[in-house]
Amino acid sequence: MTVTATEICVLTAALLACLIVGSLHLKVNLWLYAMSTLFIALATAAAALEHSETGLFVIAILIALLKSIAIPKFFSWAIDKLHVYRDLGAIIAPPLAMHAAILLFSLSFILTKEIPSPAGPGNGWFGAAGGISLVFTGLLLMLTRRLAISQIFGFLVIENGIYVFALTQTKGMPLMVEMGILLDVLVGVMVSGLLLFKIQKSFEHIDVGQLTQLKEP
Amino acid sequence: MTALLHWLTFLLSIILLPVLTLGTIRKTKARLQNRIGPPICQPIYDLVKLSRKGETISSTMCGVFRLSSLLAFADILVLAWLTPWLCFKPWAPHSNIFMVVYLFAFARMFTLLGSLDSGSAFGAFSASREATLSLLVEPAVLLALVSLGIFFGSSDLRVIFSHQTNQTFTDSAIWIAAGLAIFFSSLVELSRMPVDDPTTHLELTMIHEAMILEASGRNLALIEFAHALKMSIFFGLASQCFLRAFPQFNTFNVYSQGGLNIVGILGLALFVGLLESLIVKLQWRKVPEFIAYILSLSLIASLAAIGAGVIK
Amino acid sequence: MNFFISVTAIPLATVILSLTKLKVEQLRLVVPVMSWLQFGVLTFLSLPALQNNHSFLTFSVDFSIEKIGACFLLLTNFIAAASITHATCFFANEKLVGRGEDPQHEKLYYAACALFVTAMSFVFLSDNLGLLWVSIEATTLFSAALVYFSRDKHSLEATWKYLIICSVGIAFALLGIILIFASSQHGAIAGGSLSLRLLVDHANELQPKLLQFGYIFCLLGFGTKAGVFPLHTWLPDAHSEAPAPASALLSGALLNCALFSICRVTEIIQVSGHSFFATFLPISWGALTALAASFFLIHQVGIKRLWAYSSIENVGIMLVAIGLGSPPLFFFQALNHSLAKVALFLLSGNIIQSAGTKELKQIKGILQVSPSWGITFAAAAAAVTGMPPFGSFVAEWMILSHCGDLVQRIAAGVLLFALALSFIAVSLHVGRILWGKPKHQIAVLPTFSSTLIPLLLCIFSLLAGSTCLPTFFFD
Amino acid sequence: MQIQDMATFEMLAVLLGFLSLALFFGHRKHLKPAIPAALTFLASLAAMAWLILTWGHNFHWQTQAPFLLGVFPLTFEVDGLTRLFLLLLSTLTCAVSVFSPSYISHIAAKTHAGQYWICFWLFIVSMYAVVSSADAITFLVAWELMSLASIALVATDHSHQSVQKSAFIYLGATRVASAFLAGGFLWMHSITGSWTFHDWTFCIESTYIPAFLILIGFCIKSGIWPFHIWLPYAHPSAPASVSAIMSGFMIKVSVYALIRILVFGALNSLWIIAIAFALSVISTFWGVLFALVQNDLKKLLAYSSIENIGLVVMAIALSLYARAHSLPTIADLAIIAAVFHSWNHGLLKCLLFLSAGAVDAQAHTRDLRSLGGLAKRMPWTMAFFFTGSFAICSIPPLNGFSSKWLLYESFFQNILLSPTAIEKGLSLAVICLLSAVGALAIAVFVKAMGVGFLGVARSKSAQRAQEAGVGILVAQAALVILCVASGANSEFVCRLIAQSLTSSGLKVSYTISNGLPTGTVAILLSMLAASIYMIFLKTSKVTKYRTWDCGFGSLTEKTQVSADSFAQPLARIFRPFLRYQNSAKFEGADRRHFPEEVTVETQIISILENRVYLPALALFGGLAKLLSRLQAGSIHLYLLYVCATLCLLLILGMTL
Repeated sequence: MTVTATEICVLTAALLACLIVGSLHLKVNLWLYAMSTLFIALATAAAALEHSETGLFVIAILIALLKSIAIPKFFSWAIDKLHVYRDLGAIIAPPLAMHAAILLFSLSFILTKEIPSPAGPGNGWFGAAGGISLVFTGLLLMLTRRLAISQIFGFLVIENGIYVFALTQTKGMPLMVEMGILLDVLVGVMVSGLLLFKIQKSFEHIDVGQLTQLKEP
Repeated sequence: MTALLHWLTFLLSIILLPVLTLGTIRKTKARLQNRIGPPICQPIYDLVKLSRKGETISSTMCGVFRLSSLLAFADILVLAWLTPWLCFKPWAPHSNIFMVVYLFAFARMFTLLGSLDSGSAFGAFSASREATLSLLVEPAVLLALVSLGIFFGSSDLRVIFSHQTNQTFTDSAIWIAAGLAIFFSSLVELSRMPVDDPTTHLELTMIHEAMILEASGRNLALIEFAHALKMSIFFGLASQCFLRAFPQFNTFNVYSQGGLNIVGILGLALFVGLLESLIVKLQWRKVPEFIAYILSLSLIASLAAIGAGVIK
Repeated sequence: MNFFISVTAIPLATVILSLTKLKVEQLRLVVPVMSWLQFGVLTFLSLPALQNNHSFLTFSVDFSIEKIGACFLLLTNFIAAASITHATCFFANEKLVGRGEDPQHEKLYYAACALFVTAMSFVFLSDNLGLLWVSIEATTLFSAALVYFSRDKHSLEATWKYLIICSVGIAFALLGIILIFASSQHGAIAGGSLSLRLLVDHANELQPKLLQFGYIFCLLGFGTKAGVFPLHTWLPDAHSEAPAPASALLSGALLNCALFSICRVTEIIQVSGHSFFATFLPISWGALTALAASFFLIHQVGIKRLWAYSSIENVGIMLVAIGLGSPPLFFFQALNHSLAKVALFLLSGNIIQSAGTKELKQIKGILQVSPSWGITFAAAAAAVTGMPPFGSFVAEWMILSHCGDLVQRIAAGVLLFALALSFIAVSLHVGRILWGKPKHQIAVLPTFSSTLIPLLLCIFSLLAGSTCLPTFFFD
Repeated sequence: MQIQDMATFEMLAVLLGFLSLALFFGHRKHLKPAIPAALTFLASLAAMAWLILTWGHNFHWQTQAPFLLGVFPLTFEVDGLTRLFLLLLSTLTCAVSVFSPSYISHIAAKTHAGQYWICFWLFIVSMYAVVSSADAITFLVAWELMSLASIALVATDHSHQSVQKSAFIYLGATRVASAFLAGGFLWMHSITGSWTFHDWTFCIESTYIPAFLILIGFCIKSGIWPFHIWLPYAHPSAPASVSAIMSGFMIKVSVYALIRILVFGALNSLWIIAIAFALSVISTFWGVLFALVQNDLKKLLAYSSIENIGLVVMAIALSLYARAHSLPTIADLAIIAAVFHSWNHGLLKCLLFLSAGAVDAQAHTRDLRSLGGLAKRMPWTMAFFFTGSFAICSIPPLNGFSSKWLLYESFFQNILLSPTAIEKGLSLAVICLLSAVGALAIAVFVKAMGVGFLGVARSKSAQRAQEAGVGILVAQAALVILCVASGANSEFVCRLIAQSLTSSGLKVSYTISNGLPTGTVAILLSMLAASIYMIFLKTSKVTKYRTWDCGFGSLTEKTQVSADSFAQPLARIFRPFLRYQNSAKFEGADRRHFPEEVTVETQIISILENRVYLPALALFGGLAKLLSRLQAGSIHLYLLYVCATLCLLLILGMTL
């Protein structure tokens, strides 16, 4: 069993994502997210080298540009604009949540062990684990954060995880589908970013933990 | 010719027996109280007197009151024709147990309505009590008759009361049980002691007398006569039951049977007079318990009949 | 490419028209026409598929359609056209009760609506699982704009929950699709494929474990979008906060899209021979959803929340139909549900305008306010709760009578219970609304145009149940 | 083939006719009631004529496309049994349509006439359809339509909260009933593969559960204990014209269906028969017991319906039992009793409800506590109500007795013929109970008659009552004539029923050799009464004077017996079942010793409602509340649900 460069990049990205859970500072989160995404772009590039597919290169560049530069820039701008720099945390404390994230990181290795990879038995295990771990981390992030903006981060991490999973577990998703997904994510981020400002405007905060008006009596 | 004779005797007994029964009871009671008492035929004189008088009715009443006594009377007459209370009774169509019981209910229902017509509280309270009693006593009467029906395998009273089989001990026992049940439930049906005191003078404790409180003149005559006739019918049935308990009864010819029957009815009247002199009226709340005993008597009779059927 | 243009041309034109400086009154005349035109175009396009029973009509590489898909496509566009037509009247009345001052919002609504409907159409048209996913995600994004229409705190909250929960759910669906794609790469199809037709054809050769997990994730993902219990949490909020015509679309069309996606994926796994999994899971989950939703119906306070939960209940029933492996049955139930539920939502919109409140307790005596509304409302409520002679009775009866083995029979029992409970709960609320004396000043007087569309929908629902119309789907 | 085309044509005609009527009348709030009533009358008359003219012929129709129910054809069948029930329906509809015009004008202010008539027609037509349906789906469709229409009719006067409440209770009960039926039908379909009632037999063990479900469904809808709870709410709330049909026919639809499905299907499970038997015995007793303490005239009638439907179901159960034990004479007798009693009770209850409606319309109240003295003001209504009451108390020679006698007789025969002592004893107990119930029924109706019609009026509105309109009287008179006629010719009717049942496929023979002399008794009774009146009473001199007042004078309406106090001695005996709740209110300045006004109110507490149904409803409510806590509004919670579901599914996926 060999560990490829792709897998190393992926695992690094997953660990970086785990670190996001540990901090409540939005800017730190953003930076960590950008780094994590960059590693994913690197992983894509490595995979492109491995399978010598030019299409993947294009995607790697797109990810690097859009997800690790444009989106963080946008949110950084939004943070400044909203004057919110720190999340309040929900359910469990951040350090504890980070430990949980790391636990889930290791759990994902156990969960993905049995996944048969098209590249042959044993191959792609770490990649799958990284992907699943990212999904878990993202979910955890969404669960343990109160601010709307952090929930978007969580969602982005989940999206990253799924992308990683697709990258490592399949041989070449159709390009059109990949692009469509990327576009959707982008639009989604834009829409939710827009909503962010609306929430700030209407409620004078972006704490979604307080949005509990709509419920059963 | 014999048919005509039968009819004549029958009509005569319908007219005379009720009055004599009533008279016997009164006479017995008077004698036991060390009074001479009215003659046995006194009820006849009473009725004649009543039918000569005019009626006074409440201005609240509508036609229901007079209609009720009329229909109740007619109903009891029909019953007298249908029910084999006398063994020399002429032919009548199918006299079904259930029909007989419900024809009695017919009369009772009209009496109840009549008592409610005046808007008087006495009549209404007694009607309410009468309805309560009937709830308990109707099953008793019905089961007493049904016990005979079960034993003789028919719901037609004609068949039951003309049964001529070689009598066994079971037969006698069932006849006696049914007779007792019919007799005792008749005490309730007829508002006699210990359930109701027909000679009481306090409206609040009366049952039957309060229901007819507003009646007078011919109307009262009808009611009184119907009541007396009803009594004879019940006593007739009961006395026949007792008589048929003796195997020898079937061997007698029809005249002696008829004579015994009449003697039986008057004997029962005598017994009632005796009873009424010896016991007191029960408190209203204790009455249901008394009727419960009667009902269980009927039940025992029916169960015995079923048991006899199963053993047979 | 031609195909692509023909499908998107009219909606794009609508979008452009809506974003120009056209007056909103003019737009109200144009948009319904456009939507009916679009319905016509799509009918024309899918006509061959409707005539053929079992063959696919291929438009281009990734786009094809078969009979049931075409039926769904037409249903969705029909519902959309009806809803938009009613919306024009609805928004005109909205002015009367002092809401919706900004005409820009309404114009945006029409634009978003056109895009939303197009995205939904692509759900039925796409043969490619990836594109299917993209379309579903697009519906979420576009409909978010519809939910956010009234731009108050509540609608904002509803939109946020809708967006986040559905996006997370849909993300899982994507994971599921990737797993299915991975399963196809294990020797079944060279290089793997996302084409549904290919996947169904090669279902036996797919890697079973991956397929199974892919199915689970898809069920979870699309189930979130469809509102199965306990993933339904966003649904009552979104449905009650959106303006009535948009709620109608969400309930009558969007849920069908999500369920249709589940149906397509289920088809693969049922053909693959792991049918136990693909039968047991949707049936039991569907029954559970219906049961839970019927309980939710009991203590409802909001008129539109009531219908939202009723939609969830129907989603449960449709999921059972999917689990039974009968797409026509699923479609028939969806058809009836959509017709009746859209009528209900549209009428509820009218009633809310008239009563000035969404609270069930405050609304009384609608039968006195307007017998035509009242009777149509009662009829639609009867239709949605599965009363004869409406179509849903026949559909539910067929679903119940299809339940054969033990698990299915238990599910049928649960469904019977849920149906009874939901009928009782719904009619309790409906009775309270219809009967009695009106509590409020009547703000909007009932007009012919505000009753027309719901009435027509009810009549269609009636025809679906009391004529031989359904035999068309069951050939 | 031709007949099938005819069915399609007829369907079309009915649909179009209905549609045009709906369009013409539906939107009119005010309407001359004579027009729709005349239409109803003519249609019912036509139906009756058709039913009589085609006597002895069986018809079977199946609709063709496009008149399918989705993919299912509608199938109808008219055979002997159907015909008997349809004839009852058309008779009742005729009577009610004669009754309606003047009655409806009394309630016009509270009713939307167009909606009322549309619902009424739908109700009637769907009942025709239910009874003549030949398969489960047609049955259920018509059944649900019948229920929906009747719910709408119950809620005719929906501005009252109490009416709404009744409608809701009725609605709940009826839906639960159809859920049971649907369950049973579906189950039977999965066993036999057929929807047609003809193909269903309940002789093997696997069919017992569906048979049980079907039984429960029909028991709910016909108001058998303990499912009767809806009936005393629904029947009084509806307008009299509707409650007459509901009580007169709608609850008999269940009886019909029980006969059609279970008796024709030869159910032989002793357990189910025993359950049906036990429930019906309890219903007769319970119904009459609660009727006794009702003060609302229509509520009293509704409870009496529970009693009578109990009798009918009892007869059906006995018939099933006897057939299962191959005692054909008893089975035949009992099934004839069931059908005959359904007929009689239909006529009688319709009559009584119409009378009660007339009283309600004239005196503006149905509360016995404020009625009284109507006899002088409404003599005809009184006469009809009294006749109906006598008949329903099964007083010979009226029709109520004839059918009840059959029931008695079949139990009596069962004592004679059934093989084991236990069954004999049980039959004896039932006879005993029946007679007690009969006596109670007499008390009930004496109360209704005596307190309602006799004595002095207890309220101003009762004082001002006038005799009802001609239509109202004619309708009642017609029903009275039918009651008397079918009572006097009971043997003929029994033979007719036996023949009809035989022609529908159930071999039934009427074997009583010497029948009841009801006719003779009737004639004799009336002749005797007439002659005694002529010669004895007519010539009597009558003086009118005050009621006997012990010399105190000033008897008022308050000194009469009240409805409550009339029932009190009986109610006291049944204390365990009838729980009273007394509340007294003292008013006045010195309230303690010299109150100006004392109000005492007695209320009956329904044990079943308080101990069973309300807790059950509370359980559902509590569950719903518990479940709605899930929807707490927090998005984090919602995301947690997603995670939890994911985990659950993954575990499921790994283990399966």
